[in-house]
Amino acid sequence: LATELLFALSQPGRRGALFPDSDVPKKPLNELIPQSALAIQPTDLPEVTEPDVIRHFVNLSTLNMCVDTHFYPLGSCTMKYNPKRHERLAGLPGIVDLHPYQNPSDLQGMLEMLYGMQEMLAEISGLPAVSLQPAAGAQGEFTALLTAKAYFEDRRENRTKVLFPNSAHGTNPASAALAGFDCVQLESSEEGLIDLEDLKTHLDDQTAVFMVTNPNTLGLFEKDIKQIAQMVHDAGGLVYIDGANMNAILGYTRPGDFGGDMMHFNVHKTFTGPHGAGGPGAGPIAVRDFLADYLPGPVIKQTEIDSEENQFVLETPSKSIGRIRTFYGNIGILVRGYCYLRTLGAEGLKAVSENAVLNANYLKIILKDVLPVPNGELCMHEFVASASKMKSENGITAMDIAKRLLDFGFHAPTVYFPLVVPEAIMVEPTETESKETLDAFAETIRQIVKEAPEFLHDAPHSTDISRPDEVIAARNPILQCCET
Amino acid sequence: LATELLFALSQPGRRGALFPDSDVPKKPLNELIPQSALAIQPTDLPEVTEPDVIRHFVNLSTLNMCVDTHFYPLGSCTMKYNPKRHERLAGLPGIVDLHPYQNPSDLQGMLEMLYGMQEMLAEISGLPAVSLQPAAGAQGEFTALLTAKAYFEDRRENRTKVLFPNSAHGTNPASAALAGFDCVQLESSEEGLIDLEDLKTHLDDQTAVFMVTNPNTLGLFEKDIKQIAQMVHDAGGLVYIDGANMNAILGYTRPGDFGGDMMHFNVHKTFTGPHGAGGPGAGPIAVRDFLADYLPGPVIKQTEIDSEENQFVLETPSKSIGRIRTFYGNIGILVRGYCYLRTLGAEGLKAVSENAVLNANYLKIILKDVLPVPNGELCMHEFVASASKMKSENGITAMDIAKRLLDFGFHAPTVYFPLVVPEAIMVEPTETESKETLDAFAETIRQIVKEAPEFLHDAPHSTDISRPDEVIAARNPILQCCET
Amino acid sequence: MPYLFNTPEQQQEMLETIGVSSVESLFATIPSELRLDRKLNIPPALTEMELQSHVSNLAEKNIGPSSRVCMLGGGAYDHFIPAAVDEIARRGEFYTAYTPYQAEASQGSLQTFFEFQSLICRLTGMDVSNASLYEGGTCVSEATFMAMRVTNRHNRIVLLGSMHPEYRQVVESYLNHLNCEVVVVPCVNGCVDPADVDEVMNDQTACLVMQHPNFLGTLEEAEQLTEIAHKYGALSVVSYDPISLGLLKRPGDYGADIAIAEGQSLGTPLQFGGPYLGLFSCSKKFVRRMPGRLIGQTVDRNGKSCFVLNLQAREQHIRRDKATSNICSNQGLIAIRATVYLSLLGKQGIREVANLSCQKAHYAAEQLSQIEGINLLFNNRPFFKEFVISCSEGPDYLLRKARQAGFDLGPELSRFDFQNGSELYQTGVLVAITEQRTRAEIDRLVMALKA
Amino acid sequence: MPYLFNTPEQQQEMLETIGVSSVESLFATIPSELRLDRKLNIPPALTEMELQSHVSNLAEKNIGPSSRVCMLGGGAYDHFIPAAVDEIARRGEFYTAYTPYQAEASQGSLQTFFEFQSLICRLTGMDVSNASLYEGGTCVSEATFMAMRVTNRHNRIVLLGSMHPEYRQVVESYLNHLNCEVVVVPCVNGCVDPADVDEVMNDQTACLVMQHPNFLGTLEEAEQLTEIAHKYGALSVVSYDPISLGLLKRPGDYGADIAIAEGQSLGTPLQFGGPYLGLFSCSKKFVRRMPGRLIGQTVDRNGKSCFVLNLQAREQHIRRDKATSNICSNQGLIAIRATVYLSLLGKQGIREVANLSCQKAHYAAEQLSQIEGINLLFNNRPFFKEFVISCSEGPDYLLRKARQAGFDLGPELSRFDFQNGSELYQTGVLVAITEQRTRAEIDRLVMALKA
Repeated sequence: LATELLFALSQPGRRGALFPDSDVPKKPLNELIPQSALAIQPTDLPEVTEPDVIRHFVNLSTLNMCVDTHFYPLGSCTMKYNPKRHERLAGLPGIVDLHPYQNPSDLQGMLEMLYGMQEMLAEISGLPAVSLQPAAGAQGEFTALLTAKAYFEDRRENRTKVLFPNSAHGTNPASAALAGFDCVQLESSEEGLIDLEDLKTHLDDQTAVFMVTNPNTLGLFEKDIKQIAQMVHDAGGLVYIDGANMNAILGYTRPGDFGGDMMHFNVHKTFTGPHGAGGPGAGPIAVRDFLADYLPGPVIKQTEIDSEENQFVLETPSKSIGRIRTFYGNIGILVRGYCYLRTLGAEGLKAVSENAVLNANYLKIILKDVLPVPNGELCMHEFVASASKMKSENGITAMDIAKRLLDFGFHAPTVYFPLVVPEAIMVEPTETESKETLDAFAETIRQIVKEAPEFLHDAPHSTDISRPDEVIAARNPILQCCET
Repeated sequence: LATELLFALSQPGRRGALFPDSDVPKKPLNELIPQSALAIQPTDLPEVTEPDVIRHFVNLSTLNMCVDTHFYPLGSCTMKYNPKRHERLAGLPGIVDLHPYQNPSDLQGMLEMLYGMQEMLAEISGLPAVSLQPAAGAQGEFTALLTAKAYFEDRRENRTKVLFPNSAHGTNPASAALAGFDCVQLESSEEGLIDLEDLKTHLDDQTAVFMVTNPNTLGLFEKDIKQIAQMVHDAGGLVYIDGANMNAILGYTRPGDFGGDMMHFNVHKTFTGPHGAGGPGAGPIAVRDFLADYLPGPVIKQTEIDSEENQFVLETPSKSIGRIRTFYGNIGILVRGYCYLRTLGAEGLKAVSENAVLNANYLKIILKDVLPVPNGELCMHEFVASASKMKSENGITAMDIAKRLLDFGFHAPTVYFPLVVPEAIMVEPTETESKETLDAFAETIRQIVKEAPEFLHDAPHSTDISRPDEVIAARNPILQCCET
Repeated sequence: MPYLFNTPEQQQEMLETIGVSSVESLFATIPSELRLDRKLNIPPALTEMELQSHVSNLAEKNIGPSSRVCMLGGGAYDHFIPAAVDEIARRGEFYTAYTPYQAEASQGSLQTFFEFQSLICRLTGMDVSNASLYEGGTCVSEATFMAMRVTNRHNRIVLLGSMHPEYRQVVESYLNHLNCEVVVVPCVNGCVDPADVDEVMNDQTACLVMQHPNFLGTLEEAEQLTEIAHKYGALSVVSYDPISLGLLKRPGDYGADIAIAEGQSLGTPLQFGGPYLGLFSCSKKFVRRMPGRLIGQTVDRNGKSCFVLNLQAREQHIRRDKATSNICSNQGLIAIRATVYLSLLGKQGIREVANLSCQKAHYAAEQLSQIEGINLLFNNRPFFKEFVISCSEGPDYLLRKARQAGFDLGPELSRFDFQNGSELYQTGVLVAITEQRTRAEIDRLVMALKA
Repeated sequence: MPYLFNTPEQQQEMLETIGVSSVESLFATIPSELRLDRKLNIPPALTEMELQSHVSNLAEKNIGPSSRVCMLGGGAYDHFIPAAVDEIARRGEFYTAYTPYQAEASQGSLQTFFEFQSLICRLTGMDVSNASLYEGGTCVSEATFMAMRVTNRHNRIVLLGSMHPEYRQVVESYLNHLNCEVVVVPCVNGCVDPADVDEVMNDQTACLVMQHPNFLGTLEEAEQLTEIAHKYGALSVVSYDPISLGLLKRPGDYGADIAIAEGQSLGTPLQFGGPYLGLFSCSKKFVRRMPGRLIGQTVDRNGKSCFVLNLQAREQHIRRDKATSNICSNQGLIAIRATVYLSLLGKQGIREVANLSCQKAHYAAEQLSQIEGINLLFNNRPFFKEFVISCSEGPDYLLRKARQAGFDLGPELSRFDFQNGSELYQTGVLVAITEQRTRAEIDRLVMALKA
């Protein structure tokens, strides 16, 4: 019943929301709007009641696994606990109901908070200039690349290439392409790290930016990062740090300190803005001083004025690349990130990374006999195991294990990413899971790998649906319920 | 995992809530509190984290059926939809955070709302004096009975008996006993109504109050109620209307108009204060003018003063029975009831009863061949069917049907109440369910009665647990997890 | 019309199936002379948008703790409520469920209440707890009824005069008409002298009821009083402040027979006095005499551990006029709030909240009492988080001055009937300090009152 | 430390299992010279109670719509949000889930997004909708990129100058560096003359982008403009106001190829400008060229209908630099809000909200324009819910006077760069009226401005 479509509940005349009669003298519509611009008939939305809507969506919601109900070790996604205080505080009047075009003197509390967020991100990254605007990590990458482009143009340098390792997130090349750069993919070393030799052969006076995730998507810290950065800088390029894996190094080391010139944060990952079933995120960027003038506008500045009314102002940097979105950023998510940072403080942030790394290493060790990890002795906050031996021996794939875990009340890890590891199983436990949960998870995987391969190919067995047919879906896409 | 006890998650040193250090000069505890009054060791509460708590209780919650997820035709309970606007509005600052001992001039908005609630309840009941204080229907009964007692004492009448039909809710005799009355139970007529002859034989100058639910618990309107009330009044007694079934008659007829002298409302039933897994409720009472002076204090009065600051005041009636609870009532629930009444207005309230009665009669008719209803041609907002024929023919009990319904995603109806109907199945669909849902429910019952009786005896089959052993539970009660 | 599903067409179809011509005819059993021949005279219907505006306007006419610093006490306290409490309590699965009569469809509520009972037992040191009663005041009367049943002494109870006056009034309303004498031991100097109690106790007394810390915030000699009760074969009934048990000896530790409390402090907002939470726990030997719902652990047909409403035979829907109480609904959702609150706080948290409240209250008392014209009453007695001050210009002056500075103190003792003649009770004003209050706030109040 | 599970004892145990002596040694791969040798310099940690007090204080420094009547527009509107929207969106099952990559564990999100897509198709009359993009401004640039791919014209697009200036700026930031000419057709008198558009269009133009109703609130000749676009083989891209489609002809009705919008009005609070909701729908023939996530219906191994992320091969995690967009996250939770909002409103509700906004806006325009010194600009053009006024004393005076009376109008046009020289744009102030505004409020504003 839950999975009946909402549209199937529609009955002509049912109402889910009522509105009062107009309290102003009512005029015939076509006196206000030319007939030719008016709809010929009412929009054909379904007609259901409020109780219909609630029961439908509450029941639908229970078909989801989520952090609040299940361990969700989805590598690369940092599915940590979403503190409930954030939801309460982001919903306060005076926060949730501010219009972006209010007079700035009526917004001093909000601007103070956002200014504080800029300052904290600058300190955490070691990169002093921050823009809170990007809506997500991918937009952060793109924005930073535009910033770099403007910088080079300003210096009359014609640099057209963006380099990245083959273990990179797909957004790196996609953002680079969108920013009009040529994409150059590098091979990884045997160790799963950047191959310095390969990098060297690609660095030249066309090189604009080298993009690197550090720790990388294998969960390994690029130990040569300083040297790498030096090489890029020597070639006249800039180093971009994809901050997706910041959860591993908070307070331990800073992108600005290991050679990064630009980076983005994923507030919805590292700073626990909730994932919201796919978004919204927030992808603020931090850059070096010499790039500050190119950042998109506006940024928040603290003025010298000694007045509570206008202490914080919105300003557009002098050589700004312009706007990359409407208004000022995904404020609702940034507020949650601010609350998180203010809750943890310096020691807390460091403890986050320590426990994230401890949990990952512990889980890696207790799983290593069944799920070996090809690269690295120690991992950072996540590790990438490979099921390829298992696959060749008895046909059990990474996908089989992932799907079967659902039957035991565990969300699946990320599989088949990064592309450099065959039958990759990418596990990120996060710091907000207990040893007990990790033990139970490992125990379950031990059980699973002993099960019959055929049985596993058909997993999951206890979820609301079994494996969906994606081929049919793609061949003849049905993307809405009521095509005309 | 969900059903692991919270206590099993405890690990020494885990924290779910942190508090700041004291910002006042800290003194040794035993300078403030004598050592002899101090605990010898810290209270042994479990030690868990906030994520533990959230995951535990969110998962537990999903083991419940509730109105938001399922049809819940629990007779006598009026499980109607709980509007979401109520939750928002009852949580507004200025409502949810008022302290009961604030200065009344700081509470005028709240007092205005409560005064409005009194007025509306008076109009709906036809009984002009209202007390919002009782915490629940049962306390409303008790309070009204004390009011009656004070009234009779004031008149120097020594009346000791409370009468009620055998179909009455258990609270009626329990409240009467608590108020120190002797309980006299009357037989019902063949029709399932009050037996006037039996009533007549019990009415005398000892009769204080006749308590009657109207519509009664069989879902039938006591058509002779006016005459009954006259008989009681002639004997010098008062008529109490148990308002549990008000959902059937809103705007159609009023207890004050059909002879009632006192009544309670169940705000959590009729006016959709949510049931909250068992409470809190609110059981305001309404009484005739001549009983007003005996009501518990305080009540809200509107003064003549033409000042916004002190227009509404809290007053204790002159001959008040005293207090029956601390403070002023279950305000949070009353606020929801107020919102409901203001949303519906007069026409809306009448439509509520019309649709409640229509839904009940429709369901009764489409089920009558499988679940006959012994009493009444038409029913009001609920009906009581009997499975006794089915039981004698093939051994299927009311309990079997109730339990098996759970497997199909329907909450069970009330069974074995009222006591006057063998194998009673008491169904109250409420007005907030659709014809489609009623059809599906009836269809499911048709399917169920065709199933094998042995299979049904073991139902439910798909819920988290099967039928619990209540005998073991009662023989050796385990009422907490960590008895010492 | 909001909240109705069926369209006029469907209604017509349903009427046809029933075989009647109109909805009105379904009401045929209501004699026409009893029908209301007019519309109800209540205000017109409001849409959600209008209702929100209306209620918001009413809310804005009130002045809540967001614009005043709350130092109000007297049985309802402004303790901090973690957001996680709301997150759980606002789940439809909890707040739109009914009493868990169908165990198979209610394990969520049942296990939560079982955990509630367990937490209350650990908090109080008592053997068993029910799954909640209405609120603190009615708990006292339920406890006295139970004591009368247990002791089979139905005509006399003794209460300390230092108990919340409204609790006492509730007991009087419940008992006065039953030919049961309610003896109140006067409290003249902030707490009751055990010797005075010993004097009025006798072997016909069902119970001795005390509040500890009492209404004035001070500690009673709870242990000694319990011994006195037992000396006369009476039950010792203790009304405690649940937060105080983060520091104080538990009722179970000093032999209380019934421990009751107002549980609002455990995660429930003030909301103008209710719904709150009655906590009720007692010795195991009295379990079958307890009022209220009890959740028990058992097994299902497959031997799986599960939970049910237990010992229902005590209750009104089975036992009717012989029930242990007339109570039907309880405070389920508020009990869920308390369960989440206590789970979050845990062993250390409850201690810290208690300690912070206690330390800050003592700082406030010390600072306030140094103001000229302001006195700390009953200052010979230890207190927990609440104390009484008086002001030479009278309580109204004090309260007004505090309000003007942005502070709500109170309640003033003069609004209650204490049944004793002490002057002190006419001039005193309660001040309650929770962990939420800061030194800066207290200092600001002191400054304002000095001015 | 909040949000951490493992106790020091457990950490020790885990370290032993790993075989290292300390947590620090797990960080051995970070060269020591790269390590931060000091504590991060960020403010000290706050407990929940302190944080709440801190954030509440910041919130109180702002002045929100609860203390001012909001008549602000310019792309973010104060439409009413039914409580049921919050009830659904605050369920942990939605807001703490990830992108539904694991279909078997995500049918709740997937079906909701499928319903979202279906609702947007019905609202707009378009064939297909994706499951949301970031917000209204970036939708424009995504649409232009898509138009370039579809038409294979990569060097020229035409925009109406009446579009939200910030949207235009976003497009310029996205395109300017790509050797793509962004031609802006000036809007001098409140809307753009189709003849001017015809003049600048050519067969190298990828698309014509219009906003209808436009930034000034007035209606463009959307149908005629679409015909002009098609005449040159360009795509017609329409940015609409979703509420306006309760009254106005749908983009699909007049042949738009891509319909985009800021979806904030559909149940999302203002929250200072984001997160909002990018709506993106188009003709079916372009589906494989679309940016953003698409949810498709399919069957599982047992033939049961179900939903999956469809056509992922377009996306960056598969196609990398050849992807249709770099977008990875979308606005899932905001799309859920819009789904619930549109479900509640339904056919009649959306029409009523549109009609109320339109009627009240016209009343307000009429009343305001009768005030001496205040003029309705562009008054020869029909508008929907938003209009521009000017004041003889200048925009600052007008805004200040309104604020003093408790009203927020705006934004003033002078804060934007319109790239045209009209005087009107220096003096104008936008006024937006939603269904929430009452006649009494409008009359009060008029009174205040008259005084």
